[in-house]
Amino acid sequence: MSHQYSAPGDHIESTKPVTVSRYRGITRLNHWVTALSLILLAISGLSLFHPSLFFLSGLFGGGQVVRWLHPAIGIVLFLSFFLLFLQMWKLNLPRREDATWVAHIGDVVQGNEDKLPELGKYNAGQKFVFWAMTGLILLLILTGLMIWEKQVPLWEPYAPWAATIPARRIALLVHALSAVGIILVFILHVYAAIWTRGTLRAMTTGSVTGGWAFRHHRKWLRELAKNRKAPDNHNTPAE
Amino acid sequence: MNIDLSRRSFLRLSGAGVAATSLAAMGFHEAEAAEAAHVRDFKLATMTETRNICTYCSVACGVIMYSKGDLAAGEKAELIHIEGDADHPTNKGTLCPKGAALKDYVKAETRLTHPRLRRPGSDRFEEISWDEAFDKIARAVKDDRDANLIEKNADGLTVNRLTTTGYLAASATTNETAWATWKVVRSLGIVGFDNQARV
Amino acid sequence: MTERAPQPTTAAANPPVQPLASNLLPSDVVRISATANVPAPERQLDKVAKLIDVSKCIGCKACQSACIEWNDTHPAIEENVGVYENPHDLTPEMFTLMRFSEYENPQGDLEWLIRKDGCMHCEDPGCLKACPAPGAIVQYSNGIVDFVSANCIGCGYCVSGCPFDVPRIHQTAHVSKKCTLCSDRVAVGQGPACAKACPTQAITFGTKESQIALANERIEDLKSRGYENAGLYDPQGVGGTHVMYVLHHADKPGLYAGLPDDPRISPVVESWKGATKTVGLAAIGLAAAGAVLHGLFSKGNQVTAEEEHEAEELVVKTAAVQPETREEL
Amino acid sequence: MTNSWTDIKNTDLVVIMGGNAAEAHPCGFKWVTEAKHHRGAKLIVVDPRFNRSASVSDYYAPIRPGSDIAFLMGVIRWCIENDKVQWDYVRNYTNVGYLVREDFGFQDGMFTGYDAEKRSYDQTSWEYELGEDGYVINDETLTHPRSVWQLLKKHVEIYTPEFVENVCGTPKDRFLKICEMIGETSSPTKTMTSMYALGWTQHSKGSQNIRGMAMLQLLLGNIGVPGGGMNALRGHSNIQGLTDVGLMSNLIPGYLAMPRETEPDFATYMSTRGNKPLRPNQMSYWQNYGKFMVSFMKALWGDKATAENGWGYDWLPKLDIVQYDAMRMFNMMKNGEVNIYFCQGFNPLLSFPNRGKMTEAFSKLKLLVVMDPLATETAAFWENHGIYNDVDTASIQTEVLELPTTCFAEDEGATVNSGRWLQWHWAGATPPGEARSDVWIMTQIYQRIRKLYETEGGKAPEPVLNLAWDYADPEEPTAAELAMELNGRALTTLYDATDPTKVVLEAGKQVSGFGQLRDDGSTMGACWIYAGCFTEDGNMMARRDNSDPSGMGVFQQWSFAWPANRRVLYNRASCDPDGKPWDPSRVLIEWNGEKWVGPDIPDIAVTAKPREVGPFIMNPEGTSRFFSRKLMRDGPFPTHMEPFESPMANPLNPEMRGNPVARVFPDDMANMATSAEFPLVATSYRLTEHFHYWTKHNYVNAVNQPEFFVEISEELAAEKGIKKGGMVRVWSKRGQVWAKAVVTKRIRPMICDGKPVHVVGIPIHWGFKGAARKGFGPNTLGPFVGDANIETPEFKAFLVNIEPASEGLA
Repeated sequence: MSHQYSAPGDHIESTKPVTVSRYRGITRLNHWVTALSLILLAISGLSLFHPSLFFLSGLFGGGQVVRWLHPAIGIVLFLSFFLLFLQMWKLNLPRREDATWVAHIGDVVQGNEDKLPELGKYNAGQKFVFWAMTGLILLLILTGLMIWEKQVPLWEPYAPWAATIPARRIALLVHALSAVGIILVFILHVYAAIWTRGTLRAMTTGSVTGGWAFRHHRKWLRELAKNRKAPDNHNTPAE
Repeated sequence: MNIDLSRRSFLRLSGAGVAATSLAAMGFHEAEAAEAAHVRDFKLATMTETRNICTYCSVACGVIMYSKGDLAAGEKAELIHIEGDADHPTNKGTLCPKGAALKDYVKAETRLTHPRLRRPGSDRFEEISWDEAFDKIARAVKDDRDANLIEKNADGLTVNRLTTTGYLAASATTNETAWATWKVVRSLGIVGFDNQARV
Repeated sequence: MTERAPQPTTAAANPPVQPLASNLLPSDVVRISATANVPAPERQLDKVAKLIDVSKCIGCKACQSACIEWNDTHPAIEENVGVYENPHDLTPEMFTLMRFSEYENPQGDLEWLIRKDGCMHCEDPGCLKACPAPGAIVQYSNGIVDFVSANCIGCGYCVSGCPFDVPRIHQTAHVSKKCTLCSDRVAVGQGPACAKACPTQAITFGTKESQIALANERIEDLKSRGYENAGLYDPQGVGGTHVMYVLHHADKPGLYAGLPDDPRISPVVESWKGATKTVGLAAIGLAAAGAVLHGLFSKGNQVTAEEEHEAEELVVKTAAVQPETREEL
Repeated sequence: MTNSWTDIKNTDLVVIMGGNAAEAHPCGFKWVTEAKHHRGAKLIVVDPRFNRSASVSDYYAPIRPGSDIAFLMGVIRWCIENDKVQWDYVRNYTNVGYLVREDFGFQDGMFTGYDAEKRSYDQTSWEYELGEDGYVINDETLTHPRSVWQLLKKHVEIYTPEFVENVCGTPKDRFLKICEMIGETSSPTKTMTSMYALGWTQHSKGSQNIRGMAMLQLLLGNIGVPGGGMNALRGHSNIQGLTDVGLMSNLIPGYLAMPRETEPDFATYMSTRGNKPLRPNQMSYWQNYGKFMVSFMKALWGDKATAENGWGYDWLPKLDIVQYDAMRMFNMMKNGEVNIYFCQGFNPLLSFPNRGKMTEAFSKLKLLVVMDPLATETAAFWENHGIYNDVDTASIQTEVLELPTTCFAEDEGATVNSGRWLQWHWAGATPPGEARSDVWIMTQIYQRIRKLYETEGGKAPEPVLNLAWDYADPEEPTAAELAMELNGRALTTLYDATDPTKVVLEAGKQVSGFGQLRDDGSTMGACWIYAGCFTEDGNMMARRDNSDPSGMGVFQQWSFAWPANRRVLYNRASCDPDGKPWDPSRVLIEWNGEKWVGPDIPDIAVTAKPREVGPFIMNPEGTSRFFSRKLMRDGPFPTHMEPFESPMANPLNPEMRGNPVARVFPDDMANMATSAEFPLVATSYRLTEHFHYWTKHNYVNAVNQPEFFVEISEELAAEKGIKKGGMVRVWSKRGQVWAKAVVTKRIRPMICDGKPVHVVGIPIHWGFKGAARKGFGPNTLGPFVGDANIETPEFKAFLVNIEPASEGLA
């Protein structure tokens, strides 16, 4: 059972019509926890980002609550994303076809899939989102810890240079820029998932239609098809 | 990482949580208006002023005590603050690090509040009444004086000298206390009588 | 109606006990943290200033005692670490601090430079600029920069915004604390408690130009005693300050326990609070709008029925090729 | 102080030596800052440490602890050699011209008449030579070899700048620069003030340190002048008052003397007092001794004191030895000769030397009574606090009574500041718990003892029963009643001596000044120098008019200054012999042809003609003294003496150890160390953040200075491997302490007698009670010896050793 283009949990659930399991339950839950944390972080973060948005802190019970809740959720985001990272990083490694995909970005946006190469489980856009999220969340957690006033005494002895005020000023700037970055990536990710019809169900029900797989991730579909065992009596189709 | 929910913010959180989930709330209700800029209430308003002299060094800076309640009018007076007296010619309202903190000397936790007695060999003080204390002192001093007062010296001259009871007088009591103390101590014939002039 | 208090002209005065109406009103505020277009106040209070003449300062810490007593704070009793500085740093309960430096001057004589550290009440306050919470930090028209704890969220941005490393976040009250230039005393026409207590009147208080005049008088005296570089420390990098120093060595402020030579709001903070905000919001706004518009006007990337059919074929065909060849693929 | 705090603003040069005014008297030190700011005055600081006074000084010089006399005599020698002398002043207002007896001499650092066994001098030769007319012979040419001037020049000859550098460790160039700065104030229009405190008094020759500067000030004409004087900065808020009211073994209020055994009756007692003038028509004010003594006895015994019974003379205890000072009492206590001891607002366990000896002494008492606003270490000397008070509680059989008293905020009365101002204060806070005033406590003790004598009788009850106690409420006399007694009043109507028909003062009325006191029993006055403090015009001590029209910082209408509201003592000497002020820009008093006028009360009879009466009216000679006759036990001139524990031998006389006439109890002499075993010189002192052992109870001061430390130089720290903030052990022959190490550039080793001398600074403010961290005091280490004249413990110079201590401790 080779997994060059697919993750261990992926498999073809049914053949008439073809449905393909793309994300198992645990991955989906993990994704949604990450998503929710990111959204809450964005809202609470934005309330501190610009005075005009400070009213958003009202959603959390005021600025004082945001002050400890934001970093708390930050930790949750980091941990939960880390789990996602473990599950997905291998298939997000760049491959040859990604370069050609990117070269045809114009076609991508207009939706003429035919001009695009066959792809594995993730296209270059999705890979960009993955690695962008990874990088930005790392930056956010590091700079976040540096500017988290209450916890500075805990780690100061180990990295005193990071506790100095000049360092924390830079951390504040980087945190703000990274936050803007991650919100932009977030918008891209959400929009792409909506714009590419039939994608959302992957993260809600866990499966996609065969056609979706064929259209967007054909190499992924081929591999799953190969990996599928011969239909003997014990494999009820509705497996 | 401790999430220390002070009671007030907990209520606001739980309340807000409900609001957040209701979609209607997504209409971004009006956030609480920021509290108007205000300075702390001036804590000396309506206090009773009393002129006094700092108890520490011999510059004798003039101080003003601010108390809640007027002692002179027979009320109980609780000391709130002490500050230099700008009218005093020596310190003109200034005070040193000791004088500026006089209030917390008057209200120190280790101020004595009850007469206490430590019995021979005991490892603790026991609270006793003023009467018990004075009876013990009077009895002890009279017995010691009657036993050890030297009425006449070897040459038969009247000396009335008591050396087995000694008295070490203070450094910050008033002249009036000093005079009352001098009278009592000398009437007993005490010669081992000294004060804090040297240390 | 209780009589309105006068504006303060000196600290050397006895405080009133008869109730007085405050003369430092919310309407006297000229800048408020995280609040754009603050209404201009209808009156301009006299600019006040505290002058600290380090050449008169005997390092006695009367200002520390007076500050604790007036503000009813309770700094921790720390330990001796081989120096005279106690507490060891400004804390949320200690708004001012004597800093001692032993300096051997070029002539080989020892000088013991002692500086009263604390908020400088800048004309362009870095704390206020960095603060995200509306109304948490205000600047009055007389120059006082004050923290309004009720609005403070304890985030610590002001700690990074301040060019002098002054604000401190209280670990249990979760609000930022610093010298308030005794705004409650100034409100009733009095001067700060430290300036009242200072035994040698190294700390004086009054209108800013009266303190500048006094400073110049002191600088002449210091020059006559051989300190050619004596001068006034009123750094223009932060628009001048309402707490100023007279220094023996105004050419080397760093001698005085790290007093910044040319303090200004850090460019990192300026860019964080300036460009990043506007560009950041714009980018997010554009991205969101772009996504929505694109979503509305372009048709989605739809899977065709033919592709569904093709998928079925592929799956069925692959299965038919039989298991033993499966391994080579 | 001869002058007052506010007079310091008038000075041109301040010398802070033997004290640390900026730290111990910050608000008084303001006036030095004012003088610098408004008069361009200069400040010189001479101290073993570069302290906080030095931080704002114009010139600083280090000095080895205990070598101040050599420095001062060196400055006098330099001034004489360079003719920096205020001649008009010196010729007319000092005893430079008087001849001294032939048999007086000085050899190898010792004066004639030394008796090694008795450790005292036979002082008969220390006297003027009197002419037939009974007056002192005066050689105006100052050339006679036995004139005080020539004796002085011979005496200071040895104190060359090289001698000073060698003994004091002060670099010669710095010493000479100071001499120049000081020399300038010999001009009549320039004045210098000396601000000193325990830095000079806490030596075995403390009194002579002060004599040294007093002589220098006389040489420069700086006594009695604005911005001049000898200004002792008293330590406690009312130590001046308690000394004025005579709370010392040999004193009666007003600096009268307690009778001795050798004076069996009142007449013998009076015969040696009230000394006659030694120069024609001098005031020699002590002539009036009888008026003050009789008035005092009437105050003490009331109508029981009559001429017949010598005004109750027998009821006063008679001294067999002069000094029953605290150290003698502790020594007697250690020997089991004391049963009961009272500590009124005092914490001797931490403030007297050799704490081990103190604990042993207290443990021998039957009853210790401590009256204090705070919990003191003395009252808890029996409590075991680990290394901080390592005692075997069970074995200490002393009963201890700890009585809570009010503090300044909770009682009313007067305290006297360094400048002799009696200032009234009012209570503004309710005492905590059952705390009561000291007056009430002493009254209760007295009334109960008196009742026991009335009911049971007993030995010699008269002094107890005859004591005057006529107060409105005998259970608690009021402050005003006691203050009025101190001021004094007429008992019978007083008539003018020259015109018997003229009533001076009706019976029962308060006297307006000590001039009205009589020696015939018709007046009473508990403290003659306070007469005028509470007169018929009311409580002068409560006056609050802070006007100072002359701008001289005199403040005549603010409270009351003794004597007679005079603010600058000897202010007659601020004018030249013809009564014209030396410096017209600073006038205290001046002669206007008929009488003395000016902002201050003249320190002379108002109509005393200038050329006739000398400015020093208390002295029989009417002049001040370079040669102090018999008044000092250790010599009429200050001579260099090493501390008892010293790093070097006395260059004048290597065999002489410490002060040859200082009293040393046998076991204490054996307990003295040599520099072989203890090479470092220790000195103890105060910090500005703390007051004695009181402010460690105050969390605010504990925040400012939380923990006991010792201060050492960077050189010593390197030599001993001590790091800044590390824990060290410091020990002497008598005990050991543990402390944090403050390593600083402000202390430098000094080269004395060719060898480096390291100084270890030990502040005093810690113990085992209160808010601050537990700590020790230098009194654990200090030697049990005091000044030869007044027994002030030698805390400023003794020997210790130091080493890094294990961190695990405390």
